[in-house]
Amino acid sequence: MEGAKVAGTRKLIDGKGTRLDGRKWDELRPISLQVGLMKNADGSAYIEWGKNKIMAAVYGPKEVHPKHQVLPDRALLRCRYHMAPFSVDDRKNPAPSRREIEISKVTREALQPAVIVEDYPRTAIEVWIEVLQSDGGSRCAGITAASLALADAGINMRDMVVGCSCGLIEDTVVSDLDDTEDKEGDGDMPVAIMPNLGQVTLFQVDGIYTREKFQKAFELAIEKGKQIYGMQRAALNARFFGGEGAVTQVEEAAE
Amino acid sequence: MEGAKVAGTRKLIDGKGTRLDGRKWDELRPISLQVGLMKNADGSAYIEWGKNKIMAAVYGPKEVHPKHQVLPDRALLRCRYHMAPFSVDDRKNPAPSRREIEISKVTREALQPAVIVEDYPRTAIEVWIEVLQSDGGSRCAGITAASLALADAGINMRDMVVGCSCGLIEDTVVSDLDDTEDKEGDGDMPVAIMPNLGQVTLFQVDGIYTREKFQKAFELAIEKGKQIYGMQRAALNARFFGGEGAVTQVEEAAE
Amino acid sequence: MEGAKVAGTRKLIDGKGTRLDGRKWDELRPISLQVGLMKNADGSAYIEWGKNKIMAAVYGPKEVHPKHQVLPDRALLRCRYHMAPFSVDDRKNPAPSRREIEISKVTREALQPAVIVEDYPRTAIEVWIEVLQSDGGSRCAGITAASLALADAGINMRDMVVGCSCGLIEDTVVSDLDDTEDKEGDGDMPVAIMPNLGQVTLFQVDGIYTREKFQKAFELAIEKGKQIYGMQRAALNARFFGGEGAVTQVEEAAE
Amino acid sequence: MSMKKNYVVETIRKAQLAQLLAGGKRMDERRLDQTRELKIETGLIQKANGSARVTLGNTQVIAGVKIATGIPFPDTPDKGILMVNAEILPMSSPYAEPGPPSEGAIELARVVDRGIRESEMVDLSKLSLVPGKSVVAVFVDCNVMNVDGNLFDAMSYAVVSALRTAKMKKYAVKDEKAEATDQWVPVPVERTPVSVTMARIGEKLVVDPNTEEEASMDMRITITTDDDGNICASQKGEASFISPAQVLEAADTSIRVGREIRAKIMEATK
Amino acid sequence: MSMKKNYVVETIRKAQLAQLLAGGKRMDERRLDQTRELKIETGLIQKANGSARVTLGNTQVIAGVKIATGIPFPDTPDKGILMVNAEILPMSSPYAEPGPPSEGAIELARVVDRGIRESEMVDLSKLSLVPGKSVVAVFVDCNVMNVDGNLFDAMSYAVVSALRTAKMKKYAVKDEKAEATDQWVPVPVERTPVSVTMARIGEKLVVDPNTEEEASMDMRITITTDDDGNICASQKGEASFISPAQVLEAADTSIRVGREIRAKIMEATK
Amino acid sequence: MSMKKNYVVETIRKAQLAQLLAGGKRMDERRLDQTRELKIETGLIQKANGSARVTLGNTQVIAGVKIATGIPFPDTPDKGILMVNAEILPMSSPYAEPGPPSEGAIELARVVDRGIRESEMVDLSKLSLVPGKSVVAVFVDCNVMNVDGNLFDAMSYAVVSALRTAKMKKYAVKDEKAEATDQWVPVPVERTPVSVTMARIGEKLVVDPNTEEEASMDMRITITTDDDGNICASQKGEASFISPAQVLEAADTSIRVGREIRAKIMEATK
Repeated sequence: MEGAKVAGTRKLIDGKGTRLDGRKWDELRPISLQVGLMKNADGSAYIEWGKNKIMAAVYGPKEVHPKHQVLPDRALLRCRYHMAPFSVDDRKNPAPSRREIEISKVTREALQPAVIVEDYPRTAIEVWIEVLQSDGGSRCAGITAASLALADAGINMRDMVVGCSCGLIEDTVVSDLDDTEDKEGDGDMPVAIMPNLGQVTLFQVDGIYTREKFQKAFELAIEKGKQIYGMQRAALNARFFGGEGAVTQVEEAAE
Repeated sequence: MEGAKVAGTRKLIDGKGTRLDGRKWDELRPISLQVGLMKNADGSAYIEWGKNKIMAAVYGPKEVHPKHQVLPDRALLRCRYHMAPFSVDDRKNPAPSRREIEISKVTREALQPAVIVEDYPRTAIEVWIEVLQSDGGSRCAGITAASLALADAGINMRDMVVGCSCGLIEDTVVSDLDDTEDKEGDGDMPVAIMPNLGQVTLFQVDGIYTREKFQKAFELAIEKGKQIYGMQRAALNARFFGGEGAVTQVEEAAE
Repeated sequence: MEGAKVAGTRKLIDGKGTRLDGRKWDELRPISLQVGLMKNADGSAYIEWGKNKIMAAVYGPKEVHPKHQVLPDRALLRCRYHMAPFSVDDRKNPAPSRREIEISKVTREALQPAVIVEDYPRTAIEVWIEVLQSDGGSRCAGITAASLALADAGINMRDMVVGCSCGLIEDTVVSDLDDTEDKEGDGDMPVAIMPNLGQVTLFQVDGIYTREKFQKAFELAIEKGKQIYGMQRAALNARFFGGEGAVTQVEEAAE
Repeated sequence: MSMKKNYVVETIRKAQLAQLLAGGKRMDERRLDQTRELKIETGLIQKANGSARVTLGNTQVIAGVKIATGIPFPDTPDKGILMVNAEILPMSSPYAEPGPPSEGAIELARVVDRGIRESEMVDLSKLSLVPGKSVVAVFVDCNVMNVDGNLFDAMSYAVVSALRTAKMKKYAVKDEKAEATDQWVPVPVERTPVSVTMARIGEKLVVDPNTEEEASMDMRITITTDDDGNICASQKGEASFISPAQVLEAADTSIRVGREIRAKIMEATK
Repeated sequence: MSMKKNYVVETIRKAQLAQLLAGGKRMDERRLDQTRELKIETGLIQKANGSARVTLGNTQVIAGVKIATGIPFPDTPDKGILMVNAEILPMSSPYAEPGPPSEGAIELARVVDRGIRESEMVDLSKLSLVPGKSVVAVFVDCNVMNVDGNLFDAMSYAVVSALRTAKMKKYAVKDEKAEATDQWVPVPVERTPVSVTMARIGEKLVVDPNTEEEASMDMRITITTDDDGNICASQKGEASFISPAQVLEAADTSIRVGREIRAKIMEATK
Repeated sequence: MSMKKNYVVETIRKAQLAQLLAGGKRMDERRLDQTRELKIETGLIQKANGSARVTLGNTQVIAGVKIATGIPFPDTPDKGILMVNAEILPMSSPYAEPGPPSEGAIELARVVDRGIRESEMVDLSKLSLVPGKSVVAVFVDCNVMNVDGNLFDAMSYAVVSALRTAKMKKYAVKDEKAEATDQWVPVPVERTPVSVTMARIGEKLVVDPNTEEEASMDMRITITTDDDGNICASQKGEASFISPAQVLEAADTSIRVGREIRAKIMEATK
């Protein structure tokens, strides 16, 4: 995200619109989702999205500590997005970076609109997102998994939340940037939506977009989000109706 | 203050007692004071003194957090002296240094004798001093401004507090050292007084003073403090009787 | 402990079983103990053991802060093992290292079995161990002194605790490793015992021991611990029956 | 006891505020897309390489630029370093506290930083001295002096104004060593990004919300545009949602309002 | 409210547990010296030089190895650096909290580190590049994902498995400068230490205690043995004592059980 | 429960103490300008370059000197480094707590440091090795072992005594590189500053206040003088004032008492 862009000498996308990994401009990387793997957590979900490998777990509703943070009319939603030291190319210091603190905040604000916090006054709901391996779009993948983990924990929700980042590479709007495209490309736009309510809960932009390409990237992100929502639903179905202890591995159908 | 003295190759004061910036040995740098600039604070004052530019603001009396710090018979006076990262030649780390922690302590102890803390039991009075640009004598300038901010906040006071640093350059007693004189000179003696009560509330010394020069520098600091007190009074008069919203700019009369 | 072993070019023990400092394989370094030196503490003991110079002091039983740490049925035992910055060859950062945090934990767990914590519900007992000069075996020396300090504070105890480290140098089992033997030797095994109850309360091992040498080192540590216990008793006797204000200096009898 | 602004009363006013807005009006009579008075003063901190005090309504921020040489990040060996930091001073509001930066202060600094960085305002490649070894490092520190809403824009304008007026030593490189000369040159500023922040109260977006409006808002969105009307950074904030249509509306507003603000910044920093 | 495991009930069960154990039985039907099912998966983190996920009953730990060049410690100028760290993730248990490592997490990391280091598993002298100036530094970070007792062994097996399968760049040294080549080589692993942890409940030692057993234990002892059945590290924990005879019994158990576990690790990492 | 000194009783005694002092008497029979018994032991920490244990009444401080090479500060490229730090050990008093240094401990260290530094006790220019690159760095760390008032003077005497007896390696400089030789030389001590602290109780100043007197004092002043009776540092403390006349009285007292103390320090460290 931050860190100046590296002027790539290689082309990220060729004349026919094919990207380095062979995807078309609007194609997603492979995604797989598994719900309910963690034993202690009240809910959990694991996502692999491109090279991202992320575990999300939920505890709660539970007592609030320290007491002075209690909200009398709703649940306190806590959220931590954290990267394992081994998740990136150069070992990451385990202490939370400024980037992780910001992402934790926007992730919480992306999930909270979907959680019916009014149903759990005076309690805390904790969402822990651990990035075991990081690729482009890890905050969107984390939100997508966390929303599943909240559902797995049986927390009342208005809708699911699903994220997808779109952006620009060499001035072409593309979906779902991977690490190289994020670093060497021209812009990244992470978007999370509540697919049934048709509302946006995470919205960040970097890059330089004309008004027209801005809209194209934004609308693509929403469209892709809806597509991933289908996978979320399938994963939940498999979890709850797929037989005892069953978990789900949903691969995206080729487009 | 700390940091070894730099052996100046230049003369800081010439044979006629004229200093690098043209001042006589007992002259002050230009000072200007403005009261009441900050909108949210209960009281505030801004001082420019030489190249010092310092804002002081006061909140209170207000509730004490955490509760266990409540004093049953008087107000808790809090004080922070802080330097902006851009206030000095080399960027300063924003975290409070040991020097800032010590100055915060002696500043609090310099102001408290003038505040009638017994009038506000079980409350906190907060004094925030921000050095936007630093020159020699910033702690004295900060105290002078903070005392005005306390008065502006309507806090009951026994007296004002006013500070001035005197010291030695090339074994000559001089008033009001600037940055160069502080660093390359031979001694610095910051003094704050309550001018009407004739008492000293801040007293620090560094340098090497004979008993005689020690006394001369000390008495000069008191004399200069009384002179600056006249400006404090004028600034307060302008604030309260100079018409609605008026602020004051008091330049020292040439000596 | 950690830090790789230095491959010593010198022999740590000669063919006759004589060590660099002239000791036999099963000999202790000189030890002296003094009880009750500190004025404010409720109990204290000072130990010199080889080049180790360690002060231990005890406060309590006292009120527990913060309140939420109160144990309803017994005392909370706190313990800090800390090294002075000047206690080692290269100046040590004053902030507690990971090593000091671990040793504080195992020291607390070594002392607690001997303290009748059930006699002091809802209180705290604090044990402060300060290593003024460090040599091999400082944790065992600290435990030996701390146990005396607890007794000096009049805390009810089931038994004393006494520590001694044994280990391997050049594959020979030896008692009481000094700094050089710890760093250049082949293994260190700190053991603390309750001598009358015949139980082990501290047990750590590093090095590579055959099963046989493991047992030999372990049994030697227990035997040496019992020997030091005699000195503990003498030091306490001197403190309480040796006349007012008397302190004790017990040198180990030559073996 | 001191008289503080009563935030409880403000919360009660929320419905009233939303109703007013539905009729196109704000408490302080501004149009929905009208910013408060903007005052920009530069050069007040002589010890800094550049500085600006921005007053937006009653919100006040001072930015100071400090420039030094540094070692480049390993992944960008031929680019200078730009860092934006924020401290919300305890004097700025009855709710601010001293201590390490809060989550909110970190977001504030990072969003402002992103707008500056992504717009390519400063040409970092011109700040390289010895590739891989030595670059110019530009630190912009911001002191929030008084809080009355919309810190994002006030701080962004302060940083942009301070950078536009900052001077740095020219460096001479000899034998792979960079040394400062006596010559002063401007920081290589290429663009003038402008951040525009909007709050949603009820159904409406209002530009440049003050503290009272922020107390009633559900959602905040900041969009930064460049000289050509391109969008180069954005951040949605607060635990609520925004409709896709409103995102696009906000984009158009930020381009339009950004143009006006840019003219003021250019005028104040020419 | 969510259904949490009730630790109060577990504490009440302590007597019951001890009674069962006196008869040689455990709640989950294991023998006293029987470990839970051990599952080792390696290579799951492609960005790491080596990685392993160990599942021991319901306890799960992921270890990742990162390798870089570094400066040797002054007292070991010709040896590489090995560091083992642990984070007990807040997701791992209702009692874990985010923040700097607790006393317990520090002990955990140090005890695992000691077992690896003291067994001379990795030949650190083979990681020296330019004596006194440059060495290979091996960082092993562990994420505790789920806690169900015996973190010591689960983490130790994860670290050992990750190191046994880790690959590092071969370095070429020229003019006292080390540079990575394109060639990958294994980390110089010489030994396979195995840690075995036992809990005393009542009078009995049980191997590989789960959370329920840990809630009832008075004393914990971890003993690490090497391929030849030598003992190379140990740590007694908890505020209780152990008899000398039981220390020797624990040593024998650790050698016997260690042999079985080592075979599993070798199989999973060959 | 343990028997602690009752500080409430001491506070009640304040009037009584002031009354006694008005008649020229102190609780412990000392004259107003009389210090408590001073005991100085040096050389107790063999691993330090110098050390001293100072016992002043029941206040006890141990100072240890550690010497190493370092990089000079940019503004004093040709001067060595001197650092004085203090830790008020939790064992020193029922009110001391472990953790980062308090405001009071920071003031303590800085005031003692100032007295040493401003008196030019150590000739820092003699500690330069390679100008701008390498200097001798002298660290003096102090452990406050037991608190019974007047930490400022006890710590100052400990630091001065430790420095006066400290030995350092002689360094040889070759090709701009400093290397330690086998030869030991004293630290270049030129002066012997002595700090004298007074407390005002009621109207009177008392020298070397103990804890009981400190509990009753309104104001504290520390003045450091050098061998020639010059004043080289001072610090007024506590939230009260002092009259100009009393500052001058304190200066005279500090010169007079300082002379006696200096003789004792010289004797103990010759």
